[in-house]
Amino acid sequence: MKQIISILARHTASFIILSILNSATLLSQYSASNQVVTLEVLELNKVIVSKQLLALESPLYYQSSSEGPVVSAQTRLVWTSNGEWRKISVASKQASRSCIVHISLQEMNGDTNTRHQLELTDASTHDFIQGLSKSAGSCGVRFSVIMRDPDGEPAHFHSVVYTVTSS
Amino acid sequence: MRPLTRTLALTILLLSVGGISGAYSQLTILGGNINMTVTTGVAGGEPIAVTNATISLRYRLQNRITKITVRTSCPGQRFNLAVVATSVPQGTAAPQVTLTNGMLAVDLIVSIPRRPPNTNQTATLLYTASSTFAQGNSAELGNDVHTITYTLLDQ
Amino acid sequence: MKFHFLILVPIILLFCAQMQAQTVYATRTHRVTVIVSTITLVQVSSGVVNMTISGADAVAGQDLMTLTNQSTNLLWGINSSLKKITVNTSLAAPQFTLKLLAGSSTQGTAAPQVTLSTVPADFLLNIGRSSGNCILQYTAEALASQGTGTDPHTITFTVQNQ
Amino acid sequence: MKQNKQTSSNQESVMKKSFAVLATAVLSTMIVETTFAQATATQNVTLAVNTVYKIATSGNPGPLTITTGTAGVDALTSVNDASTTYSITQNFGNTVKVTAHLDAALVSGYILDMNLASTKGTSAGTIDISNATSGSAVDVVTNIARGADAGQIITYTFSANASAGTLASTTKVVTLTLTN
Repeated sequence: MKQIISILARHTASFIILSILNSATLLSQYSASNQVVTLEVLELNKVIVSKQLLALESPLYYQSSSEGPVVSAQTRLVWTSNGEWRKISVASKQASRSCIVHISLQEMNGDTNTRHQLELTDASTHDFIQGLSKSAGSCGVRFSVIMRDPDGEPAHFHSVVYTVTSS
Repeated sequence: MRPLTRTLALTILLLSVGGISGAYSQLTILGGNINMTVTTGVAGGEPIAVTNATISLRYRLQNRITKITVRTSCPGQRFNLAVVATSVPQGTAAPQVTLTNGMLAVDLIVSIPRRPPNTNQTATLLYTASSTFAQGNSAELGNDVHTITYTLLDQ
Repeated sequence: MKFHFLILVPIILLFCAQMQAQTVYATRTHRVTVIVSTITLVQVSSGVVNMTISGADAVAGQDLMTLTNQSTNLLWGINSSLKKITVNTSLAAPQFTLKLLAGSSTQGTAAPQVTLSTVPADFLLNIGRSSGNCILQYTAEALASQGTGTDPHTITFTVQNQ
Repeated sequence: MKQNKQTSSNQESVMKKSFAVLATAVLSTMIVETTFAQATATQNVTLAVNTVYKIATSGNPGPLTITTGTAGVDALTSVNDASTTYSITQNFGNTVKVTAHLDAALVSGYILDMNLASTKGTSAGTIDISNATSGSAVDVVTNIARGADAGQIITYTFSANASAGTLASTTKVVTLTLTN
């Protein structure tokens, strides 16, 4: 009887070991293949204005002899930058001596340091919005024109350029 | 019978009786005729050769040094047969002789010394029959029947 | 008497000459018959061949999986003319395909690759009166879509009249 | 007379027996001849087909470089690559699947999606594998039937947010695993 039990125990042990081995074999069966993927995100800075053309026209232009704001118009400046510590500068390529153009920020959306108002009297570049860092944002831009010389040229174009650069 | 004729007849008779009696007693093949059959082989190799050592050659020593030669006649021979003398009591066994149809007599036992003794000497003849698979079989080609001649003569 | 002498002297001289030459004391003959039976032998260098198709034999994207085995040889010895060797398997309904080709045969003409079935197919032709060998080139084919399994074949090589 | 008849019968019996013995001998000779003339050799060949899993890819995709975006939108313009394929062979069953994982997860703000086409199985569609590592591989094709599926297109899509910043050229190892 002891012998029978011993034999049975031995066979059962073998069976269990075999079963475990088989299960392990089944579980461990697979095939794999690798691919190498190269990822890169370049720095990109995008800025646009909602209105490409703003008309600043006033009937008082020919009547008044004193300086003062005549008319204003508003556009929206929108940007995206994944760079760090960027700024948006602004410049007028065709500034006229006969008037002063004021730009002021409205409804700032985004975490930035800004100058809320500046004058475009010449072609020099002015920092406008600073501290852009890995973000997308927008703001309203209000243009005001103050006439200096009523006898000056009756109409002219300002080409205002916004540029994202390093701070 | 005239004396001349009687003398001639006596001389010839003497010579003849001497020769015949010498031939019958000086060399004897013991064992008669034999068949040797190659029955099996090795795949990828060749058929296995068979040997036969049941035949003996009995010979007597002479007054001069003698030898025994062997030759065969086997018209249309297809297979291989060789013989060598073993257990040679007097004389020296030559290397194994391949027996081929039409061969000249080849030495089998050489340097058989002069008598005495004047008793029978018996050597064993070991025959080896062989073939290759390429040589075919007897059922298709027939058997090789060798008439083998042994001669005892002066060396 | 003188005449007798004249006759006898040459005979005796001849006898003496014969005695001086190589004397043949005796000549005996007997008959030896060599018989070569019809011998037909065929054997394999090993009685067991194990072939296992596994991942190493599969090509990704290909349903057909192939494995070859050239580990064994067939040897033969035949001393009769116009023979051939046929081959068949005992397995009536194999799950997978097993093919066989005689490679590098030293004699005869190898038949085209045979897909093994229970019907004997020519394996090696024109091998009468020769001894030789060839490589047993087994090719196993299985489709992945067939799943797994085992085919136990008993392959029989038979020498037959051609 | 009776004795004679018996003797005759015995002789007949002996004759019959002799004939039978002779016939047997002749037949035996024929069988021996046949045996000699027709030899056979046998060989046991066991052909086993084990479980097979095989997957391969055609190579590596091209660099996935994000170069543009839309002003005012944090999500940059994603890029994709569908230049590589995968092929599989398996004979296990219909529950086999392909999983995918990266050697290391992507930084937050970057997303790598992949889509594996399939004719033998069910594609999981476009799956985000950005955070799938060896311990958390994601199923990309499931219920693959036995057989082979060759040249199925792998599409990678790489997306990023501006707020995540730039990403210097980085390699990631994508492992596709065919398993049950």
